[in-house]
Amino acid sequence: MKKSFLWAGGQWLFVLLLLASRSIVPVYAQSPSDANFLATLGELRNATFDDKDKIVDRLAQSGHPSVRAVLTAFLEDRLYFRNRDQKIFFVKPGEEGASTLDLIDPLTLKSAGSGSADDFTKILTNNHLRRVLQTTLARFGLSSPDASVRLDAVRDMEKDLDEGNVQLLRERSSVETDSAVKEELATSLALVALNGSEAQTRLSAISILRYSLRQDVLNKLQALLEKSPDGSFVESDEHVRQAAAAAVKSITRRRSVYSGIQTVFFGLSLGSVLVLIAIGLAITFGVMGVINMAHGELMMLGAYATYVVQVAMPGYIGTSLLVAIPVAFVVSALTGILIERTIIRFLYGRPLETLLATFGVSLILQQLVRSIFTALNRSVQEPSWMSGTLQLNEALSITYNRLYIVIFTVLVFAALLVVLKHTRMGLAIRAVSQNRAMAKAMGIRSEWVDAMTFGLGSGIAGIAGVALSQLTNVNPNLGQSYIIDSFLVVVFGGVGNLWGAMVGGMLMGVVDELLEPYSGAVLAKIFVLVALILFIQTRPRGLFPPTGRASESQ
Amino acid sequence: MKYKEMRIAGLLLAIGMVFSGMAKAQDTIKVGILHSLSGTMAISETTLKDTDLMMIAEQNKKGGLLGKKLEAVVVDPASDWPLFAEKAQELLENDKVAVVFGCWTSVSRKSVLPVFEKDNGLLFYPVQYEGEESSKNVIYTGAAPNQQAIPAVDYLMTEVGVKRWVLEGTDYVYPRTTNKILEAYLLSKGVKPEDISINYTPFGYSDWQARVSAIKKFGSAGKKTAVVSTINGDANVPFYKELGNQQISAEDIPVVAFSVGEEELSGLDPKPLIGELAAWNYFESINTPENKAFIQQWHAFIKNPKRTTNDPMEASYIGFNLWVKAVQKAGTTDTEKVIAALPGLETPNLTGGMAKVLPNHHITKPVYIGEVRADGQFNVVWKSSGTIPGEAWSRYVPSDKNVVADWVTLKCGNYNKETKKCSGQNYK
Amino acid sequence: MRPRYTLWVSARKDSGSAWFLGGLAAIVVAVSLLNLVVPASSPLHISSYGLTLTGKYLCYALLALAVDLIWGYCGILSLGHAAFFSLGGYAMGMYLMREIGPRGVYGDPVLPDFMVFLNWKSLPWFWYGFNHFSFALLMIVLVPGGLAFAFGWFAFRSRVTGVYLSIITQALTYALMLAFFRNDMGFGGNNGFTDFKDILGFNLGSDRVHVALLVITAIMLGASYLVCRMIVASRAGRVIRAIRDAESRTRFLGYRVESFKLWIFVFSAVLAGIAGALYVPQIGIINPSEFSPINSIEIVIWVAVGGRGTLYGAAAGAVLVNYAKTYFTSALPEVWSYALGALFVLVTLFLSRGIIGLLSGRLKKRKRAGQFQIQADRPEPSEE
Amino acid sequence: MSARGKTLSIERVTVSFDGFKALNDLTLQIEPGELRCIIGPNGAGKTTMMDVITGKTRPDSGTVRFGPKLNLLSLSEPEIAQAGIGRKFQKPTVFERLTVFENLELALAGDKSFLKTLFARTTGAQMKRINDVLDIIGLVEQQQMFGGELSHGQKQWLEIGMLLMQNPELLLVDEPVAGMTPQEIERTAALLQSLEGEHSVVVVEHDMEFVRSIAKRVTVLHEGRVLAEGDMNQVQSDPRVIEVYLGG
Repeated sequence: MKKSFLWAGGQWLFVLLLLASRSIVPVYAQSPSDANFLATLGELRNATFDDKDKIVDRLAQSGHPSVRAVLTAFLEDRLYFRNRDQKIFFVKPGEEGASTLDLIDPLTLKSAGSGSADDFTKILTNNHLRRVLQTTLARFGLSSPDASVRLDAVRDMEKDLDEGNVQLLRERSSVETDSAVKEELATSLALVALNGSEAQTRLSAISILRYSLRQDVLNKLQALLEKSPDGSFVESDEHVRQAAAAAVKSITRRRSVYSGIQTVFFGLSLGSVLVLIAIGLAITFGVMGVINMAHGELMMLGAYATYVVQVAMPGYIGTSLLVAIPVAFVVSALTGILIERTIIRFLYGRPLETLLATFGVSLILQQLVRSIFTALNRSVQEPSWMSGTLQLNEALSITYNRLYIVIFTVLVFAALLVVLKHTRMGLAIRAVSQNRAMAKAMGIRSEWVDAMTFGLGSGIAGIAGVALSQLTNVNPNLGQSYIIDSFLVVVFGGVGNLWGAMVGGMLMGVVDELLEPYSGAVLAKIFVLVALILFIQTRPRGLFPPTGRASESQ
Repeated sequence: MKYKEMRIAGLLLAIGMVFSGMAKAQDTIKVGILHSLSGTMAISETTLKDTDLMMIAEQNKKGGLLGKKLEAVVVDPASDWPLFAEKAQELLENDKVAVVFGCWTSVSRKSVLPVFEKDNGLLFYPVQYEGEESSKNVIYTGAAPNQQAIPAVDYLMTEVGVKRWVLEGTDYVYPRTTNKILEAYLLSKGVKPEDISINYTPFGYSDWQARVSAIKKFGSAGKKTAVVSTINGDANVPFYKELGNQQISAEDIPVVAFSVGEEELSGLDPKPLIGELAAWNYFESINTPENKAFIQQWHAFIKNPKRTTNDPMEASYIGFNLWVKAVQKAGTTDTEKVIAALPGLETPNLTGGMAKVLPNHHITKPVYIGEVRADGQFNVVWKSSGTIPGEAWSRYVPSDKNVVADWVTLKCGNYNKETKKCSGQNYK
Repeated sequence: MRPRYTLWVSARKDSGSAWFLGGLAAIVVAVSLLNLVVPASSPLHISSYGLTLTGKYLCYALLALAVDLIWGYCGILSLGHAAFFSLGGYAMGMYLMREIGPRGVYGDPVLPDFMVFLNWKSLPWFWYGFNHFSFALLMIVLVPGGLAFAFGWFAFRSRVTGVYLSIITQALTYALMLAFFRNDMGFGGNNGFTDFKDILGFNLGSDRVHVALLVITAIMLGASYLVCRMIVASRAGRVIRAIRDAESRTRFLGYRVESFKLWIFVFSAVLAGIAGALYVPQIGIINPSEFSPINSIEIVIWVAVGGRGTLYGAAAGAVLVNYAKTYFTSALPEVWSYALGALFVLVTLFLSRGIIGLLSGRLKKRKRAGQFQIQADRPEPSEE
Repeated sequence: MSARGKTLSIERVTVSFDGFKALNDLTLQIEPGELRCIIGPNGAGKTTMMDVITGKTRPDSGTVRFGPKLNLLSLSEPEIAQAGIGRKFQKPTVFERLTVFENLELALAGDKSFLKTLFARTTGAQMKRINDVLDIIGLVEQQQMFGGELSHGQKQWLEIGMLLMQNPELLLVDEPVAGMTPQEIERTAALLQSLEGEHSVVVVEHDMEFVRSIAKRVTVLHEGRVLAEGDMNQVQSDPRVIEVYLGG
């Protein structure tokens, strides 16, 4: 899995503090004087970004022991100079916006006391500079004991294959042991070899590259086949062209297969969101026949619960998300029960009235949240284990948060099935939904069951909210943007049927994503809606027609 | 019995609404505030409502205006465009406000425009917008395309060396116009058509998986690629989250946005966005005495030291100060006189330089380009030399070439220099 | 026998109608005079704001009437009536856009501004004809009516009922909203149509024209009311109520339920379209958010608040709720959602027959009918 | 066996709801003007048979003919009703929010298209007809009450009244006397018998006393097929029937 330096930065510093005392593989052997290191460093204070670029280069060449620490700090926006005496320091990571800075001396790398942020000026970087810093620092990475760090290093150096880098890569490839890194090195060296003068070298390069899936490799090969303005081929040699053509063909074929897989996954992940927002409704609406317009707001509450939990336990983002799940469930469930006890229980058997009342409730809940948290978006952070992508290969990568949401949906769904099928409560719920009078007669406290059922549905809405907080805005309108879809899913699947919601949601998701590349987002959505309308004509009770009376009572 | 009482309660509630409170005391100057406090736009507009209230409170501390206190009349158009027109009419005709500060989206402005021109009101519009408009009754204190989009693209082309462009926007008039202008501009700079990809997504679009991977693909063609984003409000958070998750870093494919500022960033975790760009006329991080003071004042007023400031807030601030100056100059709040007094007036920007009202009812603004940094603020990586005058009509759009707006000499917002005609005006 | 019967009918229904029509006339006359005759200086003067507002309320009343006809009497809860309203509005809007002619920002004699701005070279085919007012009028009826017919034809034949019907009507309006938001559709995208100049040559800026529009709206409302009244009082009206209460029983009596539903649905859609068409010139803007499903739900709520199944109640409800909204959004801009939300909850809980139900409920307390109505709001016995 | 001259002929009809055969190869004929009682334990398929005849349920196989050639299986509920088959449900369903008068008015025979009903005026003849029926079912006093306000028995009567209004060739009456007082039962019996001759009547009933009092010919259904047929005594002495009733 590729991790950008911004994340790795933390570990970096530690790796480095260990190494700092011992010898670091020098880039070019020469013993530098601290004095001219500091002098060079000093030039950064008021240089333009272009100059900074050159300065960084000179620093790197100086081979000073603390170069790596300083440049890493620079990359991570931690390089300052003191306004008073223009002296340069860098600070410990994770102190952005702190009022006092814990200073570290750029030479000794030892703590140099602390000072107020106002007395210091940050030395700024920009994208270009950070790119330079990354490739520069990558060179150090090449010799890291950690294979994954080496891999990242190679990948970063590829982005700028100048003489120096190529040289270093060659050296590395001779001693490299890790297979993944070896392969990466081979590919990048082959890419270089494509520009080689010998047709033979180019051919052998292609024979390596043809097994790659990388887009840039593909581009490079395709470039060989293009004609230059004067009509002659860019690639003079006939054989090389054929080889390239073959390679391009096989790469594109394999890539298209993977992109197909990816689209389907996109569909499933979109679908699982639809399922998640719908199953809660499948219970309140399907089983109880309550058209709960406040369902969206219950999800919103779940999302806000996530936010509050996260604020309550700073520094434990990952854990807080897990904690948030039960919390959100409880919050939304209690709210749901409150709504049920105070309003809905007077309206059973009158689904359309419940629609009106709960619409009122949704207005109130929105305003409530607006009054408490303001209308602004709330930032719910993403735990590190949820961000990033699972790189299955160069052509197919799956983002973790989507993957987790698919898994999460399946888990929630399974749990719900268990509750309904294998617990007393579930039994009671089904009994009441199928024949209230009979259930009463058998001594089931239907009042209690109603409350619990509605609570359950609402609670699941809350859980959906937790997932949504990872995908989209957490603000008072969160619910509004999902309520319609959730109703459509339930109706499409068949009111009162959990499996219906599952299959229906996934189906809608996949179809939508399959269409999108051709029709664009809006038309895809419209198509799905129209298809759904037509489908209901042929099966007026959805994919899995309901068995209970819930859907007929009006 | 309980029922009976509740029924009566219901009836009373109903009757209660039938009597609306109308005319109030007249010894104050009424200032209308027309920003959505509910609905989808509340996210952005509530802040501006608070800013206006803050400015009014400040002014009253200084003893008000023309010896009268200012009285804010706040209404909620609820992100509902027809309601904007209705509320504007209410403010102008029932409350007889001297001036209105309001609107965010272009459609809300378009919807109130006829009202302001009919009742000859005065609107200060504080948001960057697509141009192609200049009304006698509106002062545009936000950026016109030439004060935001063009410089940003210039920066990417020259400083970053971008060769390939994705113009990604929400499907409404601001992105469409901006992209139209940018496309014309890029082509004029010799960018090949196949190196420009324009795409639009609906409002509140949240499933960016496919789009982002498409951008990734477009960006992997070997040329340096950048995304120029005119994506609106709600859709941004999921967009940036997806960028982060698919690990498109700003070093690979930078995104420059025109509607993502400090406040939008406060709604998401900035770490994955470090280095992403935004072009504005104001950044909270810009260190000037005026800005420091403004930020402190804001924190005190909103009672939250963490609340950010942003560009439209500065635009509101400038708008308010300009109006105050104009009223003092005219010695009355009469709209005709105030409008006449406005062109040429100057007030300091929060980030240095002066905001000057131009004859086309736009103002001069400095342009900054910032990179997102870890604390959700922006590092300014480029600033315009001096201020840039706002252009109502873009020189890059063929149909606008000869059109000028001038309310001082030509008394027209849409004057064609060739045909010498003044078209599309509503006022008599 | 017979006279007694009819007498009894009129006794039961028509007092309400009289009140309604009388009130309507009174309001319109009062507003018009207070606007045109009374000088602006006088506190009694009604500004053109008040005029526009009244116009809007009456359009909404007409819309509510349409919804009450199918929901209150036929038991079809349409969550898509905003779509028919908007389509009517767009049809009128297209006429008004063409009417602007060369006075647009870009001064193009044919193309509306937004097309010029999208670099369109020629008018899309579906804009032809809208320069003729008569054609626009025809479309105002045909487009919503046609859509309703196509939709209802399938839905009712395949016996889509209850919640399912409500949800797919919602899907319908949602799809239309998304479609109209697209700029490429040729309906002005998110901005929709605005900045109209005049209608049939009369300047839309002048109060006189607005008064005229108001009067026309009132007449349309009154007329539509009477037609609806006629329908529900007819035998067909009783069949429709029979369908509402026991659909399959009605079938066994030999009535083609689907065709009854279809005709009522289409008629109701046409009324909604007309309401939309009257709304646009008075408000001065039409855009896709009018299609928003939430709007459809709000319409239903007006009807519920007023009292479903009593036509004038629905109309009154529309005016009341919207007045409340207008009032709250100015009086308590920060918290008005609380008030409105609470209103909806209270009404559904305690006035299941709406304000009108509350009033009439008091009048005929001793009447058996009166008492019975309350029971009748219980769930219908599900058939067989 | 041919259907010549029969009012209704059901031949080899089978209906199964996921596996369970509600009607199993049922064959049954009704003569013109005949009054036929159908009895049988719960789940014997009585109501299902009614549903098939009135077009509510479509059989898996078999034919249902009305009169010499009219094939009911190809018609919709309204068409079947129009063709002259009236049905009274087991659970009385009258229009609760219409008055007794309106209930009967809607049941009037005649053109029932939308436009016709929209401009329909109740003619004197129709008025007379309604009032006659009101007399027959004894609801003259209650004619302005809402259907929902009637007692259970009155609802039964009203529904029978609605049948009469339709003036159908074939009446299907499902449990007409459930929840009636003995007097009411007597009157119902009298009424049904008075219909015999000009109408064919099929009565499904549990109340054996009632059946005995009206029935000439009785059919016993069991597990979706005809178990026995004949007059009351034959049927009741039939060992299979006894077995079913005692065993079941």
